[in-house]
Amino acid sequence: MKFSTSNFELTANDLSAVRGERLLFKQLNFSLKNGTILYLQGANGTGKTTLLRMLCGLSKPYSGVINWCGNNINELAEDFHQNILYIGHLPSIKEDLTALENLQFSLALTGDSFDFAHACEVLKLLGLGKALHLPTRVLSQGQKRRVALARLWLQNLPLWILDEPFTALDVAATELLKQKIEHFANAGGVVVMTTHQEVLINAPNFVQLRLEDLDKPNHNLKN
Amino acid sequence: MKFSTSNFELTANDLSAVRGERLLFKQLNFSLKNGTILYLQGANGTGKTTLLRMLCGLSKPYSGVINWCGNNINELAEDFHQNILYIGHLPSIKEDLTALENLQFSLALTGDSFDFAHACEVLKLLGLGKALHLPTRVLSQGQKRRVALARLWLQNLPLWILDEPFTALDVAATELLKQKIEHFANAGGVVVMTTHQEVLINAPNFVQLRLEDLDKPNHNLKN
Amino acid sequence: MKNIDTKTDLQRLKFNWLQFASPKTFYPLAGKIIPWCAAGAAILIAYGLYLGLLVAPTDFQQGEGYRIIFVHVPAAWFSMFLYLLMALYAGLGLVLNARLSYMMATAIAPTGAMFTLVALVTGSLWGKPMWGAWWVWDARLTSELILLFLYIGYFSLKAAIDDKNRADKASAVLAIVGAINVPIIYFSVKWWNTLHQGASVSLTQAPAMAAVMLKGMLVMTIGFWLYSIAVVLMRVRAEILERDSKAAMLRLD
Amino acid sequence: MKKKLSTLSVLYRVLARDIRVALRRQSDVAAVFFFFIIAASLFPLGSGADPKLLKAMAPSVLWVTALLSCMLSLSRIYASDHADGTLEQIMLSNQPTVLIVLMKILAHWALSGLPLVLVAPLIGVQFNLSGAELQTLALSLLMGTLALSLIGSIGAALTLGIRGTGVLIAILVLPLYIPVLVFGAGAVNAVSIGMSANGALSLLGAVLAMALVFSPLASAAALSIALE
Amino acid sequence: MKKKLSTLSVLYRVLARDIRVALRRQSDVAAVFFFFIIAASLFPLGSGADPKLLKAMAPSVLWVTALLSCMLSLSRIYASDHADGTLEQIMLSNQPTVLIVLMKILAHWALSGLPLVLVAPLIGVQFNLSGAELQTLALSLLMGTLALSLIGSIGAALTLGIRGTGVLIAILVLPLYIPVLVFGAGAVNAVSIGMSANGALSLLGAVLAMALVFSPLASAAALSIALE
Ligand code: HEM
Ligand SMILES: Nc1ncnc2c1ncn2[C@@H]1O[C@H](COP(=O)(O)OP(=O)(O)OP(=O)(O)O)[C@@H](O)[C@H]1O
Ligand SMILES: Nc1ncnc2c1ncn2[C@@H]1O[C@H](COP(=O)(O)OP(=O)(O)OP(=O)(O)O)[C@@H](O)[C@H]1O
Ligand SMILES: [Mg+2]
Ligand SMILES: [Mg+2]
Repeated sequence: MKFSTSNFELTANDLSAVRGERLLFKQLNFSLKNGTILYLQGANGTGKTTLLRMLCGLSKPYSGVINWCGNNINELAEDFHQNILYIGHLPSIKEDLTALENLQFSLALTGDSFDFAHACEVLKLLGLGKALHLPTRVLSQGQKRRVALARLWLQNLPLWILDEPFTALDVAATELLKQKIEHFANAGGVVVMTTHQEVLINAPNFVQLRLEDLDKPNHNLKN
Repeated sequence: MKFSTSNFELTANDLSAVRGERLLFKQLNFSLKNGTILYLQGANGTGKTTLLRMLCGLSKPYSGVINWCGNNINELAEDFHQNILYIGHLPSIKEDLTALENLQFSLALTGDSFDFAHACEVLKLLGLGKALHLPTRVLSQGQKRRVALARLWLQNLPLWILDEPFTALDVAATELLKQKIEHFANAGGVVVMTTHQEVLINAPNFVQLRLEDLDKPNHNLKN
Repeated sequence: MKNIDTKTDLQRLKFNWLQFASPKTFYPLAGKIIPWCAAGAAILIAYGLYLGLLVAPTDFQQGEGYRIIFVHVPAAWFSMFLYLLMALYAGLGLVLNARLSYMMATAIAPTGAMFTLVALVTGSLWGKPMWGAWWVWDARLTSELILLFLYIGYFSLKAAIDDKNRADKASAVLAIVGAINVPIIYFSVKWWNTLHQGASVSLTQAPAMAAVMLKGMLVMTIGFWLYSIAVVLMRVRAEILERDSKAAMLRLD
Repeated sequence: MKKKLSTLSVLYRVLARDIRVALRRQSDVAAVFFFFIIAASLFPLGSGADPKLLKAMAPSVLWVTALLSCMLSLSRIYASDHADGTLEQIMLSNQPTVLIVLMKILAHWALSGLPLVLVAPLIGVQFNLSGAELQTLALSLLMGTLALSLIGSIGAALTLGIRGTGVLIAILVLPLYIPVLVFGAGAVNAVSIGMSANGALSLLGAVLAMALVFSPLASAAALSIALE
Repeated sequence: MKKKLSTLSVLYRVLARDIRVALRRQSDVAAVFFFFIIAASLFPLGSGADPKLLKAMAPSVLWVTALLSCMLSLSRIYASDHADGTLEQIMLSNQPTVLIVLMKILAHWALSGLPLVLVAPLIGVQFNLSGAELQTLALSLLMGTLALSLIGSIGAALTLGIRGTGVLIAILVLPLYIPVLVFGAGAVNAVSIGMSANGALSLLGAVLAMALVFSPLASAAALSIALE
């Protein structure tokens, strides 16, 4: 696996986020280089999703900046977008289209050409062999997630931002995804992810970042 | 905890389900008495959600019957509904209302009166103390699930049907819910649930039922 | 003992009756009926047109133009009759949960819509010489137009839902609700003063028109009827084939 | 064991919740209202300003616009409840679905039909309608909009979860709306030409009565089909 | 490393996908079309059957109905993409959002505005319009509906993710639609009274040109706000 930029860096300087009148997190600093997996932890509502969306440029930080190879991501705009593969907690697939059609469109958006045979292969690997030509509406929760995740196998982008990618997946699919992430990081990709499931990921550069609930440092539900 | 019917039984006779042109499962038989937890297992797309919705009467089996204390649930209709607490994979809350308003309405639907103080207490127990009066739209994924799950603490119904209740919950909330389910079963309730997460539940009557993929008995993703 | 016997007998009866309504027995039966109906339709429609166009006398008021009545009136009747029939089958489908019933309803719809269109087109062709306009917004004409819309709504709803089962049921509910329009069309001439003329054939009164005209119209009507049966059964057969080839893939013992 | 709520108080809560949800988004309720006003004002713009033509157009324009605005808000009855799963909970209630459905329809009417009844006479004045005509307009809309909500609920339930619902509802529902329109606008037209509106109004009443009986049944059936 | 697609072929794919999604539901496209026909037929019903009145009403009725049918289908442009998360992916595309937005608008027009242009003359006949009037009607709708899709896209983007969107879009968009309506219906009215339609049509052209330039920009900005 190779990437368009062989050396890159995603840095966050003094990030903070505010929602309503609540400060979710503040003074967050990190810098992610090739091969790093950043595993975001934290109880429900501590701001993990908020942070991931900021890293994509979908929402703006309350203060602080995010840089990609030294340039502010807001200024880079499309030049930054062509590096990220974001999978949020919505499946991001059109229910009226089939799995293949959905993938074709997702790839087109980042300018990747679509290799039909390869896509079929990946979907079969993910256990969707029978469902290639069904509208995704009729698929089960887990099957929809698998369609969305197939992009990880098909696209060739250096930065993955994954919001609870293991949700709704069964044991077999979880294992497959875990291996894929490890493999990607070993090949030099950067991953930022969250999950509440206990998934043991083996990677040389596995960084954990824990978001705390700033409102209640000694909340009765200790996590 | 006490229930309106002290002795009851949910039985399924020769159930089968068909979706599109696929047979999902067939000849399913079971009978659940007080204090039983039925843990439905199976890979993605094997028909767990389909089965749960059938048990509620939301969709009709392709063949076979479901009985509640010996009567067909379709004939019982509302008389059956007043016994079930169903939580599907959608949070089932109105995003424009606050957590409290949502709970009040859910309770009204099964004819339960709403004890404001008690509801506040339960929401606080679930870590939503600060969010009592926010519209649920702004809550995080996990917080929304917690609001939906608060019904388990507030309603007094003998049959729980839970579709992946642990999704999106953090470790602390998972633990809390697990204890609640065990406690409910010990008090004589019946639970039917699915989950892909590994949650160890201790209950005297813990039954596992595994749905297989009928299309591919030796599928390469063994589960 | 006796009680139980009766019950099983009843069950057997019900079973036989339902078996008759099962696609498997229906398919060959329909296959036998179709050629007869098709041939009958062709002969009767040809005879009806002959009576209407050549035998019937020229009308002293309306000239030759009135001859369109031989198509217009039976088509208008059938547009309404077939709608009611469709709603009836849809209702049966909901009550008995019988696939065949839904198939019948689905198969009737296109023919009904076609007759509605024919009634509208012939009517407006006739309207131009009679009233000096292709179209006037009078109650009967409008409600016939609404009937066309109801058929269209039925198709659209059916097409919009891809789960066959749900599509059948949902469109059945719509068909039944829409049936309310049929009496409105039929009685519209009575309830409002309209340009369109009232019923001239009725069961209680002596027919007001020439015997040969009446005969021509009746022949056409029966011809249309046979045509509808033939076409509808053909559609149902095609539908059975399609659904069964899919159902065959189910390995349900 | 706590006391169970009575049917009436459950129904009251359903009604209250729907109204509360709608009011939480005041803009939503205001929207139906303004749509009516704006759309009705489009016609004079499109047709120049001949006062006679306007007066002649008024009954049909006002009634058709009222009908369209009711129709536009139909998806509010069930669609959001369906999307967030609340509808399943409603179907699993221990009260008959038919009654719950009726409450939801009434809530819809109170917040979309009723405001129109109140504002229509004001707009009628702009179209030069006389006092008697305005009265009949208001009365016919009062009965008519309730019938529209009832009939529309069937279409809303049938199209649940289908894409492009807005337009599909329109096709299903508009033909069924026609009797309401004909009798409603007919009543106003009758007054304009100096005749009595009673005939048209009582036919409108008959339509309303039928809708009250059948629509909740049909809607409940449609909902359980939609969730299957 | 595979070759990257060119901007043009990405844009083509966006257009093709939107059209494919819409055609997958043929009923959806047909629906706009039938809504137009049915709604236009409502007016004569409401107003009795005076052919002179009908002819006088025709330009405003046909134009207002075309406008309403375009408006009703506006939510199709972005709403479903927003609901299922595809819109986020679109915003993260490596192509300028403005161009992608333009493609989505064109897809919408091809499947909602264009069919109206084709069917409007047929309905015009029912309202007794003459040949010259019908021609002007078709021409003004051809330019006008494209402008309506462009302008409407801004409203659709602004109301994303807001409940009761249908009616809110209407309020935002209808006032912006007024120039299009005035010039469009004005062109037909001019022909009816024996004058030239050129003035009105060139003003309509100017509106269209402005919309072409500004609407994609405004829509793209509105989208990134909606996703924040
Ligand atoms: C598009 C225009 C028209 C439509 C939609 C239409 C519709 C109908 C319908 C629905 C019926 C059957 C109702 C019944 O049997 O009571 C009917 C019957 C009839 N129509 Fe028309 N009509 C149209 C134009 C005309 C015209 C222009 C004439 C001639 C002046 C005409 C003459 C008749 C006659 C004589 C009957 C038979 C009535 C009877 O004997 O029951 N129609 N039409
Ligand atoms: N208007 C507001 N007022 C107060 N708090 C708000 C407001 N909007 C959002 N919030 C809070 O912001 C937080 C958003 O959290 P976010 O969705 O990022 O959480 P998360 O870490 O992804 O949680 P989860 O594990 O449940 O997915 C929530 O705690 C929510 O309650
Ligand atoms: N029209 C159809 N044609 C073919 N298969 C269909 C059709 N509709 C639904 N299905 C299949 O039916 C199954 C429904 O599964 P269901 O949602 O019950 O799965 P589940 O066991 O809950 O899975 P998950 O663990 O992912 O939630 C899926 O495998 C889906 O692909
Ligand atoms: Mg989150
Ligand atoms: Mg499931």
